Amino acid sequence: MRSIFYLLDSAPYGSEKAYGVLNAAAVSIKMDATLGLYADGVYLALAGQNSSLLDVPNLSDILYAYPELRVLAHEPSLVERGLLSRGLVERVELLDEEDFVKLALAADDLIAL
Amino acid sequence: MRSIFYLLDSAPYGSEKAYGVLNAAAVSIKMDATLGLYADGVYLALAGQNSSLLDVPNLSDILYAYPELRVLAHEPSLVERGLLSRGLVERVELLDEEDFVKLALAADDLIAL
Amino acid sequence: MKTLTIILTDGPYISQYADMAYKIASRALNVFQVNIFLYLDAVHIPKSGQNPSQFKNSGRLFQELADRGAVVRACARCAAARGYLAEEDGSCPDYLQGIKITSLYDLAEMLEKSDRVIAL
Amino acid sequence: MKTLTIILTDGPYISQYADMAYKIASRALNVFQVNIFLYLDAVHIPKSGQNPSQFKNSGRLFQELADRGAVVRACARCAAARGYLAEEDGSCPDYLQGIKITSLYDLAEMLEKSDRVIAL
Amino acid sequence: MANRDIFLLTNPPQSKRAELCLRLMEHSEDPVLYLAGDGVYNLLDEALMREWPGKVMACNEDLEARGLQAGEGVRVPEDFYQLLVEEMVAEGSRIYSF
Amino acid sequence: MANRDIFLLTNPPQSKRAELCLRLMEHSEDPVLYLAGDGVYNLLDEALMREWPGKVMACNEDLEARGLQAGEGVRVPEDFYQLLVEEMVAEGSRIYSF
Repeated sequence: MRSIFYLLDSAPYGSEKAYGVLNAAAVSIKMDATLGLYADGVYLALAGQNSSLLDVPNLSDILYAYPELRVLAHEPSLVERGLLSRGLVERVELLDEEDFVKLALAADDLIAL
Repeated sequence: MRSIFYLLDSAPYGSEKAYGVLNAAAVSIKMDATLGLYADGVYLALAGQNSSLLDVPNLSDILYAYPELRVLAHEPSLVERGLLSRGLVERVELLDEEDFVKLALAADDLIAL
Repeated sequence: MKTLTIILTDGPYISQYADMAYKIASRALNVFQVNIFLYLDAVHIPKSGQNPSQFKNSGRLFQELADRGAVVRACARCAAARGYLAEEDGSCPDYLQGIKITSLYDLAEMLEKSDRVIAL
Repeated sequence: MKTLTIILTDGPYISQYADMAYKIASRALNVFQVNIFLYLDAVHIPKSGQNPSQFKNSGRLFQELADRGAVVRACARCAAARGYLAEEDGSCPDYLQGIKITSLYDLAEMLEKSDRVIAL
Repeated sequence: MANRDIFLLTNPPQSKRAELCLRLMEHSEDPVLYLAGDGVYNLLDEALMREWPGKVMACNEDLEARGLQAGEGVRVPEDFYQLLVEEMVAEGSRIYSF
Repeated sequence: MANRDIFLLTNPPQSKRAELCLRLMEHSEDPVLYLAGDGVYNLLDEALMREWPGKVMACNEDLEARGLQAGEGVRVPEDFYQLLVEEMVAEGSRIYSF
């Protein structure tokens, strides 16, 4: 089965990139699809998102809607942003630098939008 | 006279931002217009640009076409990018952190596109 | 009345800036003359026929601002490159009504007459 | 023949990516089946009527790729939001000929059948 | 409120824009920081926020969307943009957006 | 050329994309770096370029536009994109773009 690693490195809500990457990952779940949160992309891992006042889709809900999707976060990026001590979305697996890079390299395709 | 400080913080050619900021500064020369190169914007200061093969306008030529425009570069940004030892466009004045920030604050309008 | 000019460079939906500009402008209209200059990708904002399923319709928000008295103008060079051609009076068949295409020199004029400027 | 899929997310002129994709695709067409998926702001690339004064016409470059056999498709959600509405056959009156609007599921299908994928 | 410098920050921490914004603030005599969009992620830097007690405003809808809360000393106005406009219209104020 | 990993970098130094690209390269057994667009600014880091002798290709039109020259050990092919496509079509190659 073809494996795809989607890399998200921009913050959710400020730009459409996160929504775009999530939708692309969601339609890819018949393949072996992984979403890797890196740099500002790790903000997507923050628990308690409620976008109703902003009147846009809740992006962390999309993670729960597709349990087939493996969701990884680059731990050094979380640390740099002070997120490690915060409540995080349970779906997200933390990976150290080495493992994150290895998985990104191992997939058939690495797609950074 | 109204003074405007245009801040360019993205690299030329890769995006239209530099061209856009230059054009906006060029139409503003009846006012007291300054172009401040900061972060990746300092790449615009590199001498010897020749965009004919890329088939887009030569952006450093625009600097020479508008001598009324004051062009500043943030020296720490140049240092970080290894540009201080390179040939630079003569039009560009180097400013240290303190002076750059002071001039940016002093203008009536600071426009970062 | 003071004048506020807002400069936008992003198109609709790709970022929050069009929405933010709307929120600022819609409140500012009570106390400012509001100018909005659509530059670079922002010339896509007034395109007619937008039909977002999950977001607010940016085109309609900006048309509302124009209806309420904001001067909304798009850069002619950026618009022509992207396929929005101006009629002689600056209107554009692809654009929502009330939003015109104009030369970049109009931005300079807006700035000269503005008390506050925000670039988003 | 191997298949190459190129995914674009920027509109024309705002960045070099449309030009780069053209340069890659135009050479790749000799040795690959080439798919191009226009996502997010890239759905603006096939708009008709583009008239850049200083840059190469992105729309025409992509139409040339389609004429030469590249499959060029635009995301339906992104396109509808931005005012490009598809006819039943996926064509769009605002688009240059040969470039169609399609569901994001077609991206997944393109990827499944691709040997190489480049996102720009 | 005379000569107040309003800094509207819409970019996340560690971005060049956020860095420059904060450096300009340090050179301002009467700064106030308005955080909107991805700018609200700057609230995660609690030490930074403590440097500017009472001087930081955050946009409620942007906070909630991103799962953030405002810490002590940070104001979350009911209508963030209304307050921003009121400060902007005040005589002598300046607006800087990053 | 079997199992060659092609890294196409279009982002400038210090960007998160450039950093990640270079880290992935270090984990690759047979990497080659293609610099195009603002990626060519990475040539300014001469130490970095010396790490990958013969493994770095730069796009001529992007170099010239930006006023850059390729240093020693960096190849500037006559048709950068043609060479890129030839490497991509080779059996076992992979392409990573940043």
